[in-house]
Amino acid sequence: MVLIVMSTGFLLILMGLYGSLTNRNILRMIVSFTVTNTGVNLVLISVGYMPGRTAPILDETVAVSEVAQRIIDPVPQALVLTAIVIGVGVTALMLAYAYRLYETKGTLDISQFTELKW
Amino acid sequence: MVSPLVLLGTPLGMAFLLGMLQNRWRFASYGITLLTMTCMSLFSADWVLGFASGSLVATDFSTAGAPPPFAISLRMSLTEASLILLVNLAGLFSTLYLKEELLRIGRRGMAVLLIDIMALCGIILTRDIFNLFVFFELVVISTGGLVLLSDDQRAPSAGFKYLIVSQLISVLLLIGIIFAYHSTGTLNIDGMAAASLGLLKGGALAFFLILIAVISELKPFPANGWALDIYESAHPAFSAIFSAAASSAALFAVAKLLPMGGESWLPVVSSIGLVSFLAANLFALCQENDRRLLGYSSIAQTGLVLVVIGQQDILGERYLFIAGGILLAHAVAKAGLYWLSGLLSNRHLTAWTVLRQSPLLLFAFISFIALLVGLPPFPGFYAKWELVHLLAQEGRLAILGLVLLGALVEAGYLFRWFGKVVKRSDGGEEAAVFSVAPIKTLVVFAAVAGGWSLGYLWGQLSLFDNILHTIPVLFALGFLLLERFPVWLKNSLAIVGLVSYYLISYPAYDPMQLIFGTVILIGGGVILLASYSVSGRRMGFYPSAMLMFAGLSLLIEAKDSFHFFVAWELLTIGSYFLILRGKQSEPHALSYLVFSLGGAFLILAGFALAAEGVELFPLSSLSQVTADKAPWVFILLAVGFMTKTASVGLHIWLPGAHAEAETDVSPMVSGILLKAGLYGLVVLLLGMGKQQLYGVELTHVMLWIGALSALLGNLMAVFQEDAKRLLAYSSIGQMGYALFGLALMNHLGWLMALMFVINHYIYKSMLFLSVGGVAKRTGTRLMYQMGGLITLMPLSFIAVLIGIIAVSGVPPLSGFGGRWIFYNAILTAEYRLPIILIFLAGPIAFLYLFRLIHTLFLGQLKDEHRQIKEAPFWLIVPQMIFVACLMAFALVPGVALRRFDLYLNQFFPQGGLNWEGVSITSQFGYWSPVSIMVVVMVIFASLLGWLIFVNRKAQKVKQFNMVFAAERPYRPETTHFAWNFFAPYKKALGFLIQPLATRFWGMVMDLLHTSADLTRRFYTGNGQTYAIHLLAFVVVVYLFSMGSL
Amino acid sequence: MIKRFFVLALLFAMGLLFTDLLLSYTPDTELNSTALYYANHTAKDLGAANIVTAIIVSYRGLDTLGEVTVLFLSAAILVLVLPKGWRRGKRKPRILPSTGELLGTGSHLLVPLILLLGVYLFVNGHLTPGGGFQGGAIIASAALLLLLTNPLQPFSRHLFSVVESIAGLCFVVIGLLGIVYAGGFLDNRLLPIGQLGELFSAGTMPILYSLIGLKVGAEFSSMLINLSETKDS
Amino acid sequence: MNFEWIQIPYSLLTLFIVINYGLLLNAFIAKIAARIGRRHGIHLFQNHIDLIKNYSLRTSITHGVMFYLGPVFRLGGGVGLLLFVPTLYGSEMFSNLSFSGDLILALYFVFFGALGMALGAGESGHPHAAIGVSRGLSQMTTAELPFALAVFSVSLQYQTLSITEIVSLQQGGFLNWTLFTNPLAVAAAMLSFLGSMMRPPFDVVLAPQEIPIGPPTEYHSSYLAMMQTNRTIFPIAKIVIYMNLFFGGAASWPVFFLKVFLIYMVSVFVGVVFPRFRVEQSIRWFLIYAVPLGILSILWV
Repeated sequence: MVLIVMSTGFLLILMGLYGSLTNRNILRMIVSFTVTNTGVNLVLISVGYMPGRTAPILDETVAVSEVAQRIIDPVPQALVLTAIVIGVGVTALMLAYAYRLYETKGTLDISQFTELKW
Repeated sequence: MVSPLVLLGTPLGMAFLLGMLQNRWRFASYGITLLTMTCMSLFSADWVLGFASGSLVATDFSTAGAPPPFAISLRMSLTEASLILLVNLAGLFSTLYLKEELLRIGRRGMAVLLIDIMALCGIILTRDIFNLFVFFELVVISTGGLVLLSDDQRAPSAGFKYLIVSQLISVLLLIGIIFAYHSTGTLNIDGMAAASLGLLKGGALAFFLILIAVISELKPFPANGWALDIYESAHPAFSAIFSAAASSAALFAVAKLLPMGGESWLPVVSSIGLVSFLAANLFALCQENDRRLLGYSSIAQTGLVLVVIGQQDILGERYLFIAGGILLAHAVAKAGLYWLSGLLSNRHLTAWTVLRQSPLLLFAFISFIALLVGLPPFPGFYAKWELVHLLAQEGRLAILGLVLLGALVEAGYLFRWFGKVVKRSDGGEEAAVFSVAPIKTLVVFAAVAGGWSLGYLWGQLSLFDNILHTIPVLFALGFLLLERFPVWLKNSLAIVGLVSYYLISYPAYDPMQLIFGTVILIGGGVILLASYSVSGRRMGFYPSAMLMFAGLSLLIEAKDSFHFFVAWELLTIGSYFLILRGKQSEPHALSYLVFSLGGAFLILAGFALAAEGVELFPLSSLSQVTADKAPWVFILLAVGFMTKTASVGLHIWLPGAHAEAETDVSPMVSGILLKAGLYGLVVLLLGMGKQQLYGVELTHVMLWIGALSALLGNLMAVFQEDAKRLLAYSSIGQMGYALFGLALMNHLGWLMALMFVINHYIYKSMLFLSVGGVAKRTGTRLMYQMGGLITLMPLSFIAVLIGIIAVSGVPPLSGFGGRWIFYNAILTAEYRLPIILIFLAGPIAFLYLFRLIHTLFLGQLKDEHRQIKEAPFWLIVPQMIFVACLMAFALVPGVALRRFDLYLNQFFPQGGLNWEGVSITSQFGYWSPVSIMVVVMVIFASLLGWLIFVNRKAQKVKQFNMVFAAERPYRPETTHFAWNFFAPYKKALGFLIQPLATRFWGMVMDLLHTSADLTRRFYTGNGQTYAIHLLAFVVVVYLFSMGSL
Repeated sequence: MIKRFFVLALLFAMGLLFTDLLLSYTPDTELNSTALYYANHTAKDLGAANIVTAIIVSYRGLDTLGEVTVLFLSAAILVLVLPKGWRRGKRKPRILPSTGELLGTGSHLLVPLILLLGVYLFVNGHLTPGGGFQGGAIIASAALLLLLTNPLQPFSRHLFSVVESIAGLCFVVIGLLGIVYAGGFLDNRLLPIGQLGELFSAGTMPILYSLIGLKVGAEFSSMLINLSETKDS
Repeated sequence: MNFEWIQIPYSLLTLFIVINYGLLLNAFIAKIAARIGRRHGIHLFQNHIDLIKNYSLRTSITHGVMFYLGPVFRLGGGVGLLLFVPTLYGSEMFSNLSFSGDLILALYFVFFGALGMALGAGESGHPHAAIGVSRGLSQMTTAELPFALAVFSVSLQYQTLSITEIVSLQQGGFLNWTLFTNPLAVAAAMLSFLGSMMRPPFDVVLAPQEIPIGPPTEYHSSYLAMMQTNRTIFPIAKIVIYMNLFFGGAASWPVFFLKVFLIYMVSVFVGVVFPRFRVEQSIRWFLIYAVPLGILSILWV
């Protein structure tokens, strides 16, 4: 179960990377990166998962006493939340950049922005 | 002390506050930003002082009231404190520098800047790995914003490339973090280190991912195209932060993470650093854009620090000293250079020539370059010294060699740049304007001050004396303050300084030091007399000259390898500046410097190899070097010294450097500076004596080199058309003689070498001065354009006449003494073949000497020279002094040599000379200078007297009044036989002087440049390609490290 | 084409790396030390029912502060990156086709409810699943809905920036107060912990989370607006 | 050996003898050459006459200071060379001023005259003078080399640099002469001797195109006289060195005259037989034939 999720995550990462490294269109690259991020997040949460346990929230189903045996590892969930938000921020920034670049050259082909080299 | 959390919270709060303000209140927002930066700098400075004074100890600060492993914690120790101080100062000064830009784009920009600095501090402070990731992302995003401060249209594309790469990096980092967490059950770095992550199942991979991600933030070669583009296009003030602060923070992050992986990862880090160091320096060779060049150099320096981090296992408690020295020096210098580049409009390297308009800025420039290259007295120097020693001690010679190689290349392109700035004509129409914004200039000078104070600090921290405490150096630096005063004042001061220093210190000298010391200090004073002939201020001359003399005097006083090497570097730098002053001397000065530094690095390596971990290695214990290392030490040191004596093969720098130098500089660098190499050889040979490598007697090899230098130097001198070049080549020959004498390793050989030291100083200085005077008057150095000057410049003529008689070794002048001792010396030599070369070389001296005097002073006077006067008075004075010395030395060589002869008895007991009465006897022959002089003079005088008596009525005939194949010439040019004077000789022996060495070194240079130019083209500028580079980099390192671990 | 193959080769190597990780991975059967600590201490120390929230807001509050800063940064930089001059609406007035009755009424009906849901989410963040980020996102979706209905919807950008700034400031200030009056930075025991499971419990946690919610909402919305206004420039 | 005043008149006496002998020798050789050419040839005392005539001539022109110094250097070199070397072995009377220096002094004092002459000629501003000098110096560098090597090998052989000792070590039968004890060295030295005697095939230095218009014409009257004197003294002084080093020296004047004559004749015969070399040719010649001999002699000792 965990391994399935995890391998899916890795698969997504690789797909995303492939897309972002082969597509010349900047927007496509950005989208591919979001795919990659999704994969990363999948991997993150899959690490914390333990079969047969519930979410780390104390309510009537989970008593304070036996909490240690009932819940799954809360940390990766906290981390993934952070990761998601940061991903959102970076994506937004990249989109804005894409817009700015389009403004300057009227194209979204990454291979056109090579004045700086060597 | 302010809690580090406040250090992070305050700028953050201020940034949020800025977000709330009105767009209109630009100045208010700027004020807030500036204030925050200032406070942060003060707070961190407070911390640094606290730790430095020892009143504080490293402490962890936990958050959320929970103990560290469970909640994020920050650590503050001396390292962190000084790094955040660095970061905050960089931020503060850049804020000052960015005034207009920030006001233009408004509060948001300032908020981003604040957060960037805050995040960098966070990277340094935090002990939680995920927190580290968060701060890294903050830096990435804020960088993405700050890149836009630049008005360069290409900046956005660079920023976007950075974002792409950073996406990849964060993917790697996150996966690494989560698996590391999984296998250790904690996110705390120390916790992971305690759980020794690197050894756990899957932990090694996780650690690899984390490490490679953080290292990628250091722009390692080849995954660094994006960084270069940012460096090139971003606003210089931001590049300063990016290079100085961001790199330092990331480097510290690497250092912080390494314990998690364990020692086995250190080699990986070292090799990555080494590759970046070499590659970046290589690529920088063919950069024309200043900011990009600086970018390459930053990458190289970061790589170097990475190497140090990778070597921490052997560096022990000196680790921080070394790494810090290199890191801080680089940070200050690079920030300063970027700030400086902001003052200029044009991005071409040569555009920096405008700096010449302001000596202070030029001084700043050279200070920064010295900081980067790691010359004394700057931190990099101490750091490099200790690094090399520790490497040698542990036998990591490959790393040692590569580091020194890279450093040499770096020095090469940096000083080539400096040469261009100082010498090139500021390029006409596209001449760069440079703005003198007071604040910006202030910022630059803040960096300069920082650099020098760092130098002082490191001097205090080093295991040895502080270079900035030695009187000669201070004396030299003092002249920087006197630059405004006229020459005559500074010159008098300089002469007084030299002489009085001699008077103070000579009682302590042994005869060997005494001879060198006299030549250096007193001799220097005499030559400086000639400098009175220059008028005006002569900016930069005296500091350089005095630096050279400081180095020389420290050299002969040095008791241990460190002081010796310091002195060596000082005199190299000083003489480089001196030589660079000549009109056409840019390329020659550069080749001089590169060769000298190369030699210096060999010497450094040699000492390091010899020291074997002894902190203060006394030169005297060169004799105790273990037998397996001894020959190698010998070779390294010998080659290093022979670059200074311009032995054949390493000689190509000398002719240009000596010939193109100013009139009064040539005698200094030729008559005095060359002796430094000889002194080094003397020390070496006294210490190590004869060494054998694979059965080859190394001194025997030196014999051959000396003989070859003597022969080829003289031969090449014969075919020169340029008078000063002729003299320069003859120096090569003369040094060859001296080297030969030393290599003979017997009593008389050394006596002869010392005789050459004195003689060569006297007559070469004299000749350079008089020829220089002639060149000054005639406005040319080409001999065939002169002629017949004897009547116009009689005194110069006398000087040259005496000089050449002395050089050629014809009795009765002092040159003969050298030859006589030489013959007696070789009679006891084991090796006879190289002596044949010397025999051949001897008479050849006549050829160029006669040519010199004939084509200058005899023959036909040219029409355009009919009006010229005798050389300036102050040029003549030292010449006449030299003539007197020459005569005196010819009559009574004993005064100088006798004590030295006795002194030599303790090294070479047999074969001394016998000095009874006026005549000198060896075991083979005898020689009585006085009676020779008397006899010759009597014969000479009587004949001359008679001739004058019978021809008393004779009157001088007109210039063309001579029988000339029944024709009378009308133009002097047609009858002045001077050009290609020794045509038949060239036909016969010209094949001997093929410029093989020149060709060889030229080939090496071309090879470097072309390879650099080809390989750097894989930075295609396409962001996607850069991402692929990064991925490839990761994969390659993965395969390698997994293979090795 | 060569490029593609090269990339494929590289990704294959990465795939190897990942499989290596995958194979070396064994799911835990017990909570590791950190998780165990959280499980046992959250309730009695911090009085929060939602452990994840406790971690986010308190234990790893610094991360969260970083997060909100990330959003703040991207919101601010967005304004910088997008070319100058577009903000002045004084270019040709944009004539857009009507978005239709349905969407208009629907949005007027839904927006208040959406806002309400968002607020509920982040106010109860320490008790139930959800929290500041989720709530903020939902609030922003309300803004999105309004934009869809009427792209020319006038928003007070200043309001947003004030809200986010104040929220951020308060966050920092409360955090710093924690150092002085409680166990440390962002320690939520600045206020009484209260009864586990009640709304007003877990000290400053709900307040902080609400601030985060407001901030995130404001930032997301302003990002949306900024991006939306670049439509036809 | 120390200086007594009596040595001055003794040295002058040596000088007188050598000058007369040299003049006669030159005339004699000229006569031989003439007779071979079926001419009557010059009067035996013709050189004396010329010399006296030239000395008694007055001149009223000069080309400058060095113009004076040239001949002075030249003759000074000749005389000095002669006087620094003991002429007769074992005679206190004719060991001249040799106390002031050993073989090396003689070796290097040879150049004194050459240098001065070159300078003086240069002063005349005459291009051909410069050409001649450049040729002379070029040739000298390689012509002297075998001699230097031979000297080195001889001094290695006898382990001394003092001429007197070298001669003394050759006493007792001509088989002790260096000629037989170290033939290679002698061979090398004699080859270089040819080069330094200013006779064919190595006399391109004062080739005809210099003679009528080079230094000798610029130098006239007493200048010329001095140079003529030197041309008589100098070869003999040089031969004396060769004699002492290689041919056992001379203990008495008759032996001296004989040996000098014979050694001199070597160069004469060679000169009569061989045509003239160009400078680069002679350089190569010395490097190819003479120098190896010298090297061998050094290695052989």
